[in-house]
Amino acid sequence: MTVIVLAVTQCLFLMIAAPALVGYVRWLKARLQGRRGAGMFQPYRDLRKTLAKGMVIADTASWIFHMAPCVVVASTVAAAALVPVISANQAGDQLGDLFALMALLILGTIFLALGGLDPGTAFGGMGSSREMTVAALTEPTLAIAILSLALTAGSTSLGTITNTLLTTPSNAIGPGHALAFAAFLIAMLAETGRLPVDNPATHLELTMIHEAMILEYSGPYLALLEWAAALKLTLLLTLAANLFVPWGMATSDGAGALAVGLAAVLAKIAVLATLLAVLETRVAKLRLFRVPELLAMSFTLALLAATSSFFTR
Amino acid sequence: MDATFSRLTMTGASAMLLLALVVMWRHHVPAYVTAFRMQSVALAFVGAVVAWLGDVPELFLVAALILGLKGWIVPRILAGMEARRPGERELHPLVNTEMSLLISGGLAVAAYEISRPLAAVVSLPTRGGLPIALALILVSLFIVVSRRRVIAQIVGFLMLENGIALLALLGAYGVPLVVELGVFLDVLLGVLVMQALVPGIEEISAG
Amino acid sequence: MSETALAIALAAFAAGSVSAMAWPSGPGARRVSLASAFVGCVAALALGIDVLQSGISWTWRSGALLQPLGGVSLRVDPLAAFFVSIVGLTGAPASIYALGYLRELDGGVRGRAVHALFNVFLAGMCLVPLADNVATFLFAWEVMALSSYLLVVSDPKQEGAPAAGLWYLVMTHAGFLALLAGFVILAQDGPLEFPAMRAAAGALTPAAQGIVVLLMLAAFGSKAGLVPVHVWLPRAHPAAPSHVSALMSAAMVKLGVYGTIRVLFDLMPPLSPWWGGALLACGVVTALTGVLYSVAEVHLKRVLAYSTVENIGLIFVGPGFALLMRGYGNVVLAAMGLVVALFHTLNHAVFKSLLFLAAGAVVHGARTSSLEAMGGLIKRMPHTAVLCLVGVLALAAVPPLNGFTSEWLTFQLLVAGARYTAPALAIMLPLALAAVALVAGLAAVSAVRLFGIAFLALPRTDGARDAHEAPATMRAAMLLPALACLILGLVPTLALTQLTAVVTELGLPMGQLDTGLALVLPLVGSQLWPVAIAALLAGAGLVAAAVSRTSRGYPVRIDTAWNCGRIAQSPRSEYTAAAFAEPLKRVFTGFYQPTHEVTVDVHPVSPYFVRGITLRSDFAPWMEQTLYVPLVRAARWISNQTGRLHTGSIHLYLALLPAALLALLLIARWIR
Amino acid sequence: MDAVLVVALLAPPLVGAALALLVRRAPQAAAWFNAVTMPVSAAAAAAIALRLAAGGAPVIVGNAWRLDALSALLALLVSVVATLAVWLGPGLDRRGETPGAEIRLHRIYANLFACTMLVAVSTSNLGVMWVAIEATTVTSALLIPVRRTKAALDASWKYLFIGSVGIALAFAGTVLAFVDYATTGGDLELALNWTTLRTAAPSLHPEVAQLAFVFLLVGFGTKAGLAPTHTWLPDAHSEAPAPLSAMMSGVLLAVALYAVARWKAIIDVAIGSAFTDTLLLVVGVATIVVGSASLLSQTQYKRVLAYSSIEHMGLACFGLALGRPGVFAALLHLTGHALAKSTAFLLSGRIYDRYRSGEIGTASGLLGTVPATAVLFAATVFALAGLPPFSLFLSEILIVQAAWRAGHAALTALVLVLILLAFASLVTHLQRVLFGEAGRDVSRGEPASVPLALLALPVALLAWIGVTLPEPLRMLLTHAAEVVRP
Repeated sequence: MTVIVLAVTQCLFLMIAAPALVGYVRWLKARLQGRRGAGMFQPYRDLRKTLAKGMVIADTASWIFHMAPCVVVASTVAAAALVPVISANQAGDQLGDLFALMALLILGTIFLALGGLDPGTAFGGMGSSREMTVAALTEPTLAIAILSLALTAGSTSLGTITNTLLTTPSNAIGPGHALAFAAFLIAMLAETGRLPVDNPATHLELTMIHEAMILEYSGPYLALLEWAAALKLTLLLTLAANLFVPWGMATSDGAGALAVGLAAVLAKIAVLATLLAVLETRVAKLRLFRVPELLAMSFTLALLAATSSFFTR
Repeated sequence: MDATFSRLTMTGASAMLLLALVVMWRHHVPAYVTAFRMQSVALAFVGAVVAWLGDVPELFLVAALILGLKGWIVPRILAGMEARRPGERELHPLVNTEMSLLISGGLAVAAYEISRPLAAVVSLPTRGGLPIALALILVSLFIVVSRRRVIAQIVGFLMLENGIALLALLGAYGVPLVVELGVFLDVLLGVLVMQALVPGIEEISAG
Repeated sequence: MSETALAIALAAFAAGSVSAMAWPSGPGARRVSLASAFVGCVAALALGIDVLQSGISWTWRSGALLQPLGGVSLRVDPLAAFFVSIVGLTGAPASIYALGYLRELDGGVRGRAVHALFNVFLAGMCLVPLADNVATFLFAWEVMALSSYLLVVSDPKQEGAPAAGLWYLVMTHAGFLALLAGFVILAQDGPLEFPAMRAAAGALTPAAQGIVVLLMLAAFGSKAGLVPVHVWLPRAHPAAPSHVSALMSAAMVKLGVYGTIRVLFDLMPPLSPWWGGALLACGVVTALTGVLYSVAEVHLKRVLAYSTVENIGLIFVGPGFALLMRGYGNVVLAAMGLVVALFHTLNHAVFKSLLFLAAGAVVHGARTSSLEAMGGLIKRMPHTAVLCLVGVLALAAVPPLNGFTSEWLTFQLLVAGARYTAPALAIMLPLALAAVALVAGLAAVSAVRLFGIAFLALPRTDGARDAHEAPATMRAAMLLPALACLILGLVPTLALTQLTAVVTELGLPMGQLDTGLALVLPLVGSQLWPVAIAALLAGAGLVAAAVSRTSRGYPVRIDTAWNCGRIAQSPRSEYTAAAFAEPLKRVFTGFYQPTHEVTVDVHPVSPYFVRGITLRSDFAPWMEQTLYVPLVRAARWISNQTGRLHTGSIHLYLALLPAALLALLLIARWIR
Repeated sequence: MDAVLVVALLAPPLVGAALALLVRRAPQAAAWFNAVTMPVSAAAAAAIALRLAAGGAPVIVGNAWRLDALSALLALLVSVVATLAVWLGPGLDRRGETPGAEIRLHRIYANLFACTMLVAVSTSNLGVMWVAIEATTVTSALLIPVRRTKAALDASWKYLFIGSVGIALAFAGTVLAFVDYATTGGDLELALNWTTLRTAAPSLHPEVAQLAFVFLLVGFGTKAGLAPTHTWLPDAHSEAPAPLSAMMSGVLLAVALYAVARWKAIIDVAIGSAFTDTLLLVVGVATIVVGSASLLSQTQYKRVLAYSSIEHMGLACFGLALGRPGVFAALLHLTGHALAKSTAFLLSGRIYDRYRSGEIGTASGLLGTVPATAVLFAATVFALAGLPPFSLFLSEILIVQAAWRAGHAALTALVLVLILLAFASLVTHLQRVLFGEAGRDVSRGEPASVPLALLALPVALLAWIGVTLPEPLRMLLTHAAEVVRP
């Protein structure tokens, strides 16, 4: 019972914290770029505002257009349910593993792309095409990164991976772990549409990917999509933190351990978010057709990670 | 007795081969027909010799048939075909005379080689002519292949038949009579059918 | 019970083919023959399920039929039963579908012929897995091939159909001859009966074994669509009527999988693991090739056909992996490899038949088969759209549909393999995993493109604008596989427990599977609970829908889409199927080898007044160019050379007589 | 009883020819009489075949006629195909398109032709067999140029002359064997009788026997369309009128191959089968090569059928060299080929009548113009291509199996490749004929349905044989194979 409560709590935590993370990154980027920037909680206000607004729906759209935001939200929430946040004893392991998480994210991407195609505008199609391309090319990297984790942990379940690493920290020593971490981070940038793959802040028509798809959305739908995007970023950052650097996570149900776990995860996410903000200030967006090069690099890193874990085993 | 037998058949067979070789350097169709007629006569002669000295009386009938059919009727049909045909009588063989003769010589040698086992088996006094019969078969084949005019080819074919008949006569004193008669019928019918087709064919090959 | 079912099935197919030709009225012929086909399919399915559940196998022999080759011999075992049930499972909806789909052919003989051949085709497919000797197998195999060929060319006026038929028939016959050679070698000097061959196969020399495996893989691979012997598939499947395409993709190509498993795991002695490696590599290459073409193709049914190639590649990963693992001594993983392959066979059969049926409805309704001419069909064909979406999502391997479950199992398989075996595979299995992941990703692209371009946005042509919804029979027929997609996705253990029995029968015990709702596999450290994921998805989705509905403060306004300042939205500004795939075409330039041809039409007054620009972009079919065109050219060359022998010169002909005589005399002397 | 059977077998064609020759005024009546009596011959052949299939004694009439299982099989094929050809020959159509003289000519020669073939297979004397086979050339050659076109005349001449020269070599071979026998001191009058020769065979001189067989193989091989002396065949078979092509391609080739098999059986007793097998393998494979490789570049459908005959004769010849299973397969193959090829040629006549062209390019769109003919034609071509349910499917498999079991791995592979090549070529041509657009001046619809129903019979028979090889036929084939390979 406590396991389930814990799982629900963790999931809710991610759902609630997501806008704050986005706000933090935006704020930090603004500071780094020499602007004052909106506060960390501005996204909540944005969400409240857009949720309360009316909607303009393209006359060419079908029910897919209405369905897409809901499915995107649903798939992201389902993915979030699998992620261990505070405790390493993960109830989500019953539901599925990293591959299931990957597939859930793809489900969201697919509906996002369908929603982009539905009104029949050129931008929607363009965004969908690019988003799907990037998503497809990211898959192998993620799979290999998962493999290299699974090779040491003996499982692709998230809880098991974190647990194994917590009990035998020596697994993390060596090139494999670091390489896989790097590969995962790059893949994550592509998955969440961050620089240098996609610029979340842009509305410059020809470079958009994610924003192009949701161009026709307004009101509550837009809010849902924005929130789902934030959740996706948060859950992937949490995932990166907890899969590769699980230390600090609670291994028991005690209140103290949980408190430590919470603090640890907040700290880790904060560090990663800071890194993200720094990165996004430092690099420029890549041309679309150079994205595969980046992904190829991360793929190579992941492959090296997987094979090196064969030899260090 | 056997020596005479052997010598007579050898003479007849050699004459037949010689006649086949003779046509190689003849350039006129009538000469071909004449050569065939003479060859058939020689065959009939060999047949008669075998019938007489080999003591196979029904071969007299065969010899007579050869004389009548191949020595008289068929040559007449051939001559008639040639006479009805307009245009030049000159032959232009695909292979020139010198080469033809050389090749025929080679074929004769090959025939000796091929017929060695045959000569070793057959104990009849006539066996000496067997290589000649085979040579005749091969040379006739060569005539068939290398002559351009249809009638010359037919003559070659008939000489081939003669060669086979010679082989049968010398090797086993002739095949059974019923077969022999069938062969004659076939030859006659064959020549008749050829005669029906030749004008059209000559036209095609001329045009 | 299952004997009766088989008798019923065969009798029904026979009745169906006879009544199709003999029934007095056209509509009656259609109804009666398709009803017979349906009955036959249900009986086949009953047979399969019965044997799978009871595990009772039986044999039946007849010396009277095909006597010179050893008579007809049938045997049903769980493996055969599984494939028979796939035929029944996909044949039944296809029969219902054809009721509505082929109504317009009622007038002529062509319709009757199609119905008759459809029944023959089904009978052939049912008999292939049941064959227990070479005679029966080859006969059924060729009946299946010939009837499907005739169905492919049943509409010869259709563009490309005769050429497709020719490719198909020649390649399938090449496969048949390879099969014949393989069986003959495998049988050695014994009878051509499977039991005898099984017993004697151990005596084969390794070289002979290698040849047999190569021949069998060439034959079954070409039927299944393995690269590089897949080239007939993307041609033939689109040319056939859609219910036949569905069956070809869902059931017929699977019999190539059946043959591979039957021969490699049942008839032949244990093989070197390297064959497994080769098969695995072949499967991966096939999957990549298939998915890359499926993502770029604009002909709707060809997209699906290439996707079949892709899935066949994924399926062949299983047997390859199983051979590999059996070679390394891990029987459980080997068994798992086969189970996963069979499970994906089932899943693909279900969702691909759904998709082909939907494609048929679309082509029927919109009177075009090019994606570029469709668009907006979701409004004109709402039910077909929903059903197609189910198939598309299964194709994209996303939860909670069945495509995802087998995808997940394939991943687990490769991960488990990488964990449990020698470092010799350190590169191979991770690469295979990466490739499978890439295939999954690209399949998702293809799925989105297929559905998005065909059904969403504005209609691009008049045909698409005036499209009509499919008749009720067709929609009902599509509903069945759609439900199956969902059920197999939610409760995979339903099928998987049966499949472990199938594989155990092949000498690869995998152990008892948990029959619960969650999927727990031996040697795999993680589990999947599809029902729970589905519930979570549904719950979250409903909440999101409720939120979006209740929170808004103003009414919804319907207006034209923002189109970069253009006022009137026209289909011309929509993204096309070709454009959608453009980024991938750029990324994989080396694979596609695209050709671009730009023509600019300028005004005669000045080159600066451009009247129009035309871009023709295509990709070179380099596999055909490098592998098949030289073969065809060689055949033509040989034919021309032998044609030279026939100059018409009687002298040459006559010269051949003495030449033959002397040559044979020489040979005679040489023999002596 | 035996005499009655033989008379019933041989008389109908002979009477038919005589009647056509004598009844100058009413050729159509003669044709009808012919059509009615011809089945008697087929029935007699069937009766003989049934008796032999049941293991009965050979049908023997004096020293002249002797039909064992091998003969009975061939007699059955010849009489059935001849009946079919007679039924579909000119003179029976109501419209009376064919001139009377042509009907008469056709009836005379076609009947004589059938008669000579029947004599060839039912005589006990190998010399008479030769005479009869030689006579087939004479009787059929005149019918080829019945329409007097240049190409037909040329084809007829080549057929006649090459055939005659070739068959003369077979006579040389017969004489050589006879000479060989004569040296053993046996009874010369019955020397060429099959039973005598076979009994005496062990004492034959090996090298002479070999020499004789080479001549016989080249000679009869010329008539059987074996490479490299098959050259006359494509012209003759494609230029002949359809019923004649059907007989020539369907059974004449088989009869010539029968002669080869007969002689092979004797020579094998003399010197063992290795020698003849090797020669037949060489010639057979060469023939398959020529036949299947030439198919692709053909542009006329009758020539395609003709080259396919060459390929099938090659396969049968190949099969004869593969021991008793191979001989069984070869004979089954000849059976299937006789039915399929004769039907295909008869159908090609219908196609020609409609399109007035032998070109594949012109005669296309068959499915649209004459659908039923098209379907039957496709069925026969599929049968010839070795697809089930037709019996050539069985025999091809059996030949391949026999070849592999005889230890000819490389040749088996080569033959498989060639079968594929032939298959691909046949199907390519078939598709062009079936599909495609017919010219605008070509009328649509089937002319008359009765002959078509007749042509469906052999196709059904082929399928029946292919699926359930009837027990009598199987026994007949088995016994016939035992004649060739005891």
